[in-house]
Amino acid sequence: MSSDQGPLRPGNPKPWNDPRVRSLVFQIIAMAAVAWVGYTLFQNTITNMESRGIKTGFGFLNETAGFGIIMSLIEYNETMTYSRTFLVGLTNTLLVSGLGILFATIVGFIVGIARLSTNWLVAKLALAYIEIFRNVPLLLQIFFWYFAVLGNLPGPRQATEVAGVAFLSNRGIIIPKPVFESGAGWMGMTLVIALIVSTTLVIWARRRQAATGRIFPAFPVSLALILGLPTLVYFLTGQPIGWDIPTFGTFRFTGGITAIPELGALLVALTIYTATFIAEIVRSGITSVSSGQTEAALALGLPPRRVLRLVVVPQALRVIIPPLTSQYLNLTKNSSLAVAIGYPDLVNVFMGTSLNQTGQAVEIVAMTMAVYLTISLSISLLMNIYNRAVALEER
Amino acid sequence: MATHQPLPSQSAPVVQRGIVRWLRENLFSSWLNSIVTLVVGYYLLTTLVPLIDWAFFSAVFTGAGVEACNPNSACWIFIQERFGFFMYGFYPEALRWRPTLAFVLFALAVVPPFLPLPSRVGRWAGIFGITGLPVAGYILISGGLFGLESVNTSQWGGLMLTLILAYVGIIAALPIGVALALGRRSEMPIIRGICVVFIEFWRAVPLITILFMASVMLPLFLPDGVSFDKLLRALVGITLFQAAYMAEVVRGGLQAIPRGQYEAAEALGLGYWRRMRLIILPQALKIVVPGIANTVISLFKDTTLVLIIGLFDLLGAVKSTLSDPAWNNVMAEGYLFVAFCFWVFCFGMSRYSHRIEKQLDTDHRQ
Amino acid sequence: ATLEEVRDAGEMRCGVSNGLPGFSQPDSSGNWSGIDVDTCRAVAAAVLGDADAVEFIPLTAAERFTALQSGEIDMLSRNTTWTTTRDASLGLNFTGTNYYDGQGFLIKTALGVDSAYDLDGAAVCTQAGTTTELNLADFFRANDMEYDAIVFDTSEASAQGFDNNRCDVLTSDTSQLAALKTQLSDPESAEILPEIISKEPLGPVVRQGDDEWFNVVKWVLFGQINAEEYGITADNVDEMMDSDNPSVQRILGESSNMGEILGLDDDFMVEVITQVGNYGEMFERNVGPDTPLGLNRGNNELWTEGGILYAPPFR
Amino acid sequence: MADDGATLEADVIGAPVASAASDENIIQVTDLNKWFGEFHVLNAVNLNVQKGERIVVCGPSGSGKSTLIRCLNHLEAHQRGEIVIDGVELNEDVKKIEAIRCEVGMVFQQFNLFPHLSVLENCLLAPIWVRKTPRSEAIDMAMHYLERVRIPEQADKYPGQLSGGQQQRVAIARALCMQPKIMLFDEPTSALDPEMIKEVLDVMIELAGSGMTMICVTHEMGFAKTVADRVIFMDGGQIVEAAPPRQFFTNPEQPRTREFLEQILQH
Amino acid sequence: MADDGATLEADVIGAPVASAASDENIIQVTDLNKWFGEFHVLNAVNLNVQKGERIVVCGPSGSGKSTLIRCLNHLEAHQRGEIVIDGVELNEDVKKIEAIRCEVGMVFQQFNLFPHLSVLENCLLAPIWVRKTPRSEAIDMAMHYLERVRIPEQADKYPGQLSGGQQQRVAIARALCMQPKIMLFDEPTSALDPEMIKEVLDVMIELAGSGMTMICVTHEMGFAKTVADRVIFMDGGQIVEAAPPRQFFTNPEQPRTREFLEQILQH
Ligand SMILES: Nc1ncnc2c1ncn2[C@@H]1O[C@H](COP(=O)(O)OP(=O)(O)OP(=O)(O)O)[C@@H](O)[C@H]1O
Ligand SMILES: Nc1ncnc2c1ncn2[C@@H]1O[C@H](COP(=O)(O)OP(=O)(O)OP(=O)(O)O)[C@@H](O)[C@H]1O
Ligand SMILES: [Mg+2]
Ligand SMILES: [Mg+2]
Repeated sequence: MSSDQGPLRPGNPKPWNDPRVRSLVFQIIAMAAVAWVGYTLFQNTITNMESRGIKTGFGFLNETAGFGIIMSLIEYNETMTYSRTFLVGLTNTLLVSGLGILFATIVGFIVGIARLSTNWLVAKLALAYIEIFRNVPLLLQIFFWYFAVLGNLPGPRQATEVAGVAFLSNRGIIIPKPVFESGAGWMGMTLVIALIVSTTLVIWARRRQAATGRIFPAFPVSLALILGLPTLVYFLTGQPIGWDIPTFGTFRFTGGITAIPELGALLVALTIYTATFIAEIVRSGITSVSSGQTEAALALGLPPRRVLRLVVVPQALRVIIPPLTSQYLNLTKNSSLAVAIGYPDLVNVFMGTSLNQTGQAVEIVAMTMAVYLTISLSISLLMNIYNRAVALEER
Repeated sequence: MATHQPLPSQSAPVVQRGIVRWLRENLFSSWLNSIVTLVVGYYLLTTLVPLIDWAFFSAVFTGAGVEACNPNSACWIFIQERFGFFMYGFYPEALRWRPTLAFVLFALAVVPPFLPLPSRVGRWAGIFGITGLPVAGYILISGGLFGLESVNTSQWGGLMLTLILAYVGIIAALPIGVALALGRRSEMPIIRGICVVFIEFWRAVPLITILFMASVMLPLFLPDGVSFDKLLRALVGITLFQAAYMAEVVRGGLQAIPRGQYEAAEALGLGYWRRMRLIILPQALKIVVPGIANTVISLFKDTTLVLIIGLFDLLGAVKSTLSDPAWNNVMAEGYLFVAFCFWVFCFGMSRYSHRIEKQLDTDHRQ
Repeated sequence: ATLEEVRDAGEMRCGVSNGLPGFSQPDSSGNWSGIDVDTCRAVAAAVLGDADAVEFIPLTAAERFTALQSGEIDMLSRNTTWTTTRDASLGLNFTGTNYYDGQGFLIKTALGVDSAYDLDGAAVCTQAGTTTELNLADFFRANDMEYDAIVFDTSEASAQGFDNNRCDVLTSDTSQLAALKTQLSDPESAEILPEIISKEPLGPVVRQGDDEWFNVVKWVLFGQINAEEYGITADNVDEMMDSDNPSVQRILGESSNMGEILGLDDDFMVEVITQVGNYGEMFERNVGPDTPLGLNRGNNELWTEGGILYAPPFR
Repeated sequence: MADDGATLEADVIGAPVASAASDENIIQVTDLNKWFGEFHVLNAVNLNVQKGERIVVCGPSGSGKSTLIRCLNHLEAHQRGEIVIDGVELNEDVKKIEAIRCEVGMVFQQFNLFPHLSVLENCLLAPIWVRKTPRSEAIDMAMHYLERVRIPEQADKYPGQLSGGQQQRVAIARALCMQPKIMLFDEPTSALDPEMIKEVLDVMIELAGSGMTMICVTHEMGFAKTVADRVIFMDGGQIVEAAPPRQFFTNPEQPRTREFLEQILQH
Repeated sequence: MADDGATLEADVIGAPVASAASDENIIQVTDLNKWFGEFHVLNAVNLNVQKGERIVVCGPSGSGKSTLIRCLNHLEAHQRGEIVIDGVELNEDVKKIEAIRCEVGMVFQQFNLFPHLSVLENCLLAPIWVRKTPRSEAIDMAMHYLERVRIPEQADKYPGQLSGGQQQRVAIARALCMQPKIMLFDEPTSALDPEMIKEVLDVMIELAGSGMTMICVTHEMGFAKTVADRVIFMDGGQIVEAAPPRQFFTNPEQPRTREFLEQILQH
C-alpha cells in the first residue's frame, strides 16, 4: 500500500476487542503451544535416550552394515556401510515405484478405455475388474500374489524355459545379460546417431507439414531407425555383444539378470490395485470431454484416430493428470508394503534391518520419512507447475 | 397437393429390435468387436467355469477336519472351523456375545437409511452411531464396568478389531479433519501454516511408518513412565493419518460454498464459530459425503496394515492360521475369505454413501 | 523404576516372538506357551506372585529393541542373541541366557547336500534384523561362497518361504530350525545340516540403567537354574521347604533375605517354582524330547551334568 | 424503465409514502476512503442519513456503490475516515461491529438464503442465535414478517423450491426479523426476471412506506422516483450528485449525471 | 419474431441474395428411414437440394429436424433409404464418410469449439490435418474467414474468452475453412442472447448471399423469409410441406403447417 493512505485504520478499539490483537494473541498462543509440544517431545526423547543409554547421532551411517541384500541396483556387499544400505533401499523403492507407475498407467488406461468400450462384454469385464480389485486391501493382494500365485510356480530345477535362454521359476525370471565387447562402442555411437537423426526427422516432418501440408509418418520411421540402425551395425561389426546366458548350478541359475519374485509380486499387486483407480480417473476424464467435441471434430472430417489425438486426449488429460499424480504418490507410499514379503525397499532394508542392527530408531525413521516427504513435495511442486501451464483461458 | 396424411410409423427392421439388436449393438457391432467378443468370451468361460466349480460345486462345505477335503477343490471347512477366531481373535469364547451385541447396535445405527423409514429415524440412528455407540460399544467389548468382565485389548482381534479400527478412526478423524480444514482456510498465517505442515506431513508418509512409530516408538517421545495401550496407540496413529486426508476432503467442501453464504451470515451478526457451525459446515459436509466415503473405504482397507505391527485383525488372524501344519493348502481359501469380507464391506460402504447423499439432499432444487 | 511400575500396574508387559513353537506361541484362544513365555511368567510370579499377570506383546525381530528402548515393554524374552553391540550401544542389558543355541541350516533333503560348505550359490531364507542375518553374511564371505539372502520379517514367513521353495536353505538358530521344521507341510522333507556356524546365547533383555529390575530378572533365571541343580521342582517344593540344605533354604527364602535385597518377597522363588517350575521343567515342558520339537538338553544341561548351564550361587 | 416507474407509482397510491424524516442523523459518513490494494475505490465520501430517510444510490458499474454500503455494516473495512451508525463509531472493535450488524439489515443481489434451512429457519436463525429471542416468540415474529412480504404459506419450504422473487422476499423478511433500524439493499432486483422484479419492488415500497431508514443501490429508476427522499449518484468512488428525485431526474446539476441518466433511461 | 424479420430484411439490402440455383442436385435423399430403438424418427423422407439452394427446416421439437441433418454427414447412421451427396452415396464406408464430411460443414447449437485451442488453431485444425494444406496457406485462409465473420482480432484468444455470439461466429468460420460445398446449421442461434442472435444471423445472411448451399434448422422466421429458397416443415419424422418462403408463410397448404405457424408467429 502506498503511503498516501494516511492513518492505516480509523478509530482505536479496545485491545481485547480488536480482531487484529485477538488474532495475534491467538496465533502466538498456537505457536507457543506447538513449540512447547515440539520441545517437550524433543526433550523427552533426548532424556529417554540418554537415561537408557541409546546411542544417538548419524555416526552409524559410516559403520559396516554386515548383512546381505538380495537385490541391489547399485553395487553392494555386506562390507559396505549403512549409508550404502540406505541408498540401496532408496533405489529399490524408486525402482518398484517407477515400474509400478509405468505398468499401472498402461493397465489403467487400457481398462479405463475398455470401460467405455461399445463391446458390452469388454465394458462389463473392465467394470468387474475395477469393482473387485479396488475393494480388496492391497496388503492382501500382495500376499495373494506372493504366496498363493508365485509361490506355486515350479522350483528352479523345474523352471519353465523360454527358448533355452530365459527361465521362469519361483526364484523369479532370469533372462540373458548382454556383455559388451570391444566394438559395442560402435553400436552405442550408431544409437546416438539414430537418436539425433530421428529428432531431426521429427522437426523436419513438422516443418514440411507446415510448409506443404504433407504429413510424414515421423514416429514409425524414427522407431525403425532407432531399432534398426544399431542392429545393422551389430551384425556389421561382427556381433560384438555377447549374451551371458543363465545356466543352472547346484542351487540356482548363475549369470543373466534376475528379477526376484518379491519384486514381481509387489509390482503385480501395486499395478493391479492402482490401475483400478487410474482406470476410473481415465474414464471420468474421457467422459468429461463432451460428445459435442467429438461430433464437431468428426463433422470437420477428421478421422476418429486424429479426433482422439487432437481433440479428446488433450482435453481429457487436463482432467486426468492431477488425480493421476496423487495415485502415483499413493503407489509410491504403498510400495512400502514391500516389507511384508521381504522385497528390499527402503522401509524393509533401512527402517527394518538397519534399524534393528543399530537400534537408532529416531534417526532412521526420520530419514525414511524425510525421503517420502521429499518425493511427495517434489511431485506436488511439478503438479502445480503443470496445472498452471494447462489452465484453460476463461473469460 | 392433398392434405398431408401422416404415414404410420413402421416397426424397426430386425437388426433394430430386441435381442438381435442388443447383440448386434453390444457384442458384434463390427468385425473387430466380434473377434474381441469371441476371444474374451472364450477366455472368460475357460477360466470362470473351473473357478466356480472349484469354489462352489465341487467344494467341500461340511465335514470334520482336513480329511474331508479334497486337494482339487475349495475346502470351506477350514473357514467354518476357525470362524470364531476370524471374527473375534482371542476374545474369550464365553464373552463373545458382547461384541456381537455391539455389532447389532452398530447395524441398527447404520441400516435405517436403507429402509423405508421417516428420515427422522435415520437421523437419530446416525446421531446414536456417532455418540452413544462408541461409548456403549466400548463398555460392551472392553468390559470392566457394570459387572462385565474386563477383556484386555491384546485379546481383541479378527473382523471385530478391523471394524473397531476403522470405526474409531473415522469417528475421531472427522472432527480433527474439520478443525484442520478450517485452520487451513484461516486468515491467520501461523494457524494456516501449522495446519498445512501437519496435513502435508501426514499425507506424505506411508501409513506403516506411522504405525511403526505409534506402536514401538511413541513411549520414547513421552515422559518416562507415561504409556498407554498398544491398540490405542495404533488408533491414534490411524486417526491422525485419516484426519489429514479428511481435512483435504472437507476443505474441498468449504471451498465450494459461495462467498455470499459467508457474507449473509456475517451481515446477520453471526460470529465466526456460529457462522461455521450453523451455516457453512452443514452445507460443506453434505457436499463432501462422497469424498468422505472414499477416504473411509481406503482407511478400512488400510487397517490391514496393523498386521505388520502385530495386531491380529481379520487378515492377521487368517494369515496366522495359514501356517498351522494341521491345515495344508488352504491359503487360497483363507485369502479369498478375507477378500470377500473386505469386498462386502467396501462395496456396501460405497452404496451406503450414495444412500446418505440422497437422504441429506435437502436443497430440493426445482 | 520398572519394578514399581510393574507392581503398580499389577501386570508385566513382556515382549515375545509372534509365533515360534516351543519358544513363544499363542494357541487359538490366545494362551501363550513356550520357554521364552515361561521366562516372563517366572518373573511375573516373582514380582507379582502371579505367573499369569503378564501381557504378552508379540514383536517382530525388527521391532523388538525399539519396543524395549521406548518402554513399550518391561522385558524382552524373544530368543534374542547376546552380543556386544546390543549390550553396549542399544541401551540394553542382557540378564543371562535361558537357551544356549547356535546357528545352523535346514535344507531340503532332495538337494542331496550334506554340508554347509557346499552351499555356494544357495538362496537362503532368514529373518530380518537378526544376528543370524549377520552370521550368514560372515560365514559365506569367510568361505568365499555366494548366496542370495531372502529376508522375511517373521520366522513364520521365512519358514513359509522355505516350504514354498523360495529358498534352498533356511538358516536360524538350531532350536528354531527344529521348531520351524515341525511347521513344514512335510517335516520329513528337510534336515538340519551338522555345521553350527555361531554361538547364540539367547536370553531375556531389559533396559539399561535400571539395575534393580535388571537384578530381578537376572536372579529369577539364576534361581530357576539353581533350583534344578538342587533338585527343587514344582512338585516337591513344599517338601523342600523343610530341607536342611542351606543352599535350598536360601533359594526358597527360608533362611535368608535374598528376596528383600532384590526388592522382592523373600519367598519369591517358591512362587516361581510352584507356578512355573525350575529350569529343567521349563525346558522339558516346552522344547524337550517329549515335545514336537524334541530337542536334547545338549549345552543347556547343568554344568554338573556336562552342560554349560552354570548359575552363580544364592548367598 | 421509465414506463415501469409509472406503473409502480400507480401501484403505491394506497400506501402513503411518509417523507417526514426526523432531524437526527442515524448514519454519518465523513471523509470515507477505501483502497483495494492500490486501487482507490472510495474517495472522500461524505454522507449523512437521517432517521427514516430513504436513499437510492445509483451510478455506473464499478463506481463503488456496493463497496460503500458494504462498508456501512463492515463487510468491508475502510481505511480512512469515520462511519458513525446510530451513534456508534465503526472501527475494528468486534463488539461494536456485532452490535451494529444487529441494527443494520442487508439484502444481497444473489439473495444468499441458506439452502440447508427452511424459509422459517432462515428467518429464525439470527433472532435466536444473536438476539437470543425465545423460539416461540421468534416464530411469531418470523411469521409476521413473512406475511408482510406476502409468503407466509412458503414457511416450511426450502429456498431451492422457491422462485427468485420469492427468495428475495424471504431474504428481506430474514433481515427484518432482526428488527433493524436501517436496511441496506444491494441491487435487490438485478438477478430477477422482469415479472419477479415487480413483486419484490412492491414489498420494498411498502417497507419504505412504514418509515424504515433505507439505503438502496438500484437501477430501478421508477422505484427511486416513487420512494426516495434523496438519490445519490456515484462515479469513480465519489459522490457526484445527491438530490431529491424530482430534481435529480428532471434537472441534474452535473453533466456526468446527465450523461448517465441518458444512458440508463434509454433502454 | 415477425418484427425481427423486418429488421433483417433491412440489413441485407446491400447483399444481393442470389436465388439462382443450378439444376444439379447436390443432395439427394430418397426414402430415408431411421429408428432409434423402436422409435421411428425419420419416416420415408425425400429431399433433393440443388447446388446453391438455401433451405430452412422448421417444425416442432422432436420432429426429427436435427436427426435429418445429422444423417446428412453421417453423425447418425440411417437404416433404410439412400443419401447421395455430391454424387457419392453415403453408407458405412469410412473413406466415403470422411470424404463427404470434408464437403459438408456443420455448425452446432452449442458451438462445440475446442476449448484447448486458440480461435486460429480451431480454424487451422481440419485444413492442416484433413486437407493437408500448408500451414501458412491455412492461416491466410483462416484469417480470411475470420474477417468474413468479423472477428479477425480475436484470432489469438481462446474460446472461453469470447461471448456466445463470437463463439458461434468462430464455429462458422471453422466450418468454412474446410471450403465445404454444403453448410448445415442446427439451430445456430438458439443458445444465444437476443443481441448476439443478430450478429450471427448477419453473418449467415452474408454467407447465403455468396451462393453457398445451405441447410439450416432454425426458428428464426425472419431469416427464413430473407434468404431461404425453400422452407421445409417437418412433423413426426416426415416432411409435411416444402415451399418457397412467400407461399409457405402466407399461404401454407397443409393445416398442420398453418397450426405450427400460428403458434410460432404468436410470440
Ligand atoms: N474484493 C475486491 N478486491 C479488489 N477489488 C474489488 C473488490 N471488490 C470490488 N472491487 C473493485 O472495486 C470497484 C468498485 O466495486 P463495487 O462492487 O463497489 O462497484 P459497484 O458500483 O457496486 O458496481 P456494480 O454496479 O457492477 O455492482 C470495482 O472496480 C471492483 O472491481
Ligand atoms: N440418440 C438418440 N437416441 C434415442 N432417441 C433419440 C436420440 N436422438 C434423438 N432422439 C429422439 O428422436 C426424436 C427426434 O429428435 P431430433 O433431435 O431430431 O428432434 P428435433 O426436431 O431436432 O427437435 P428440437 O427442435 O428439440 O431440436 C426426439 O423424440 C428425440 O427424443
Ligand atoms: Mg455492486
Ligand atoms: Mg434439434
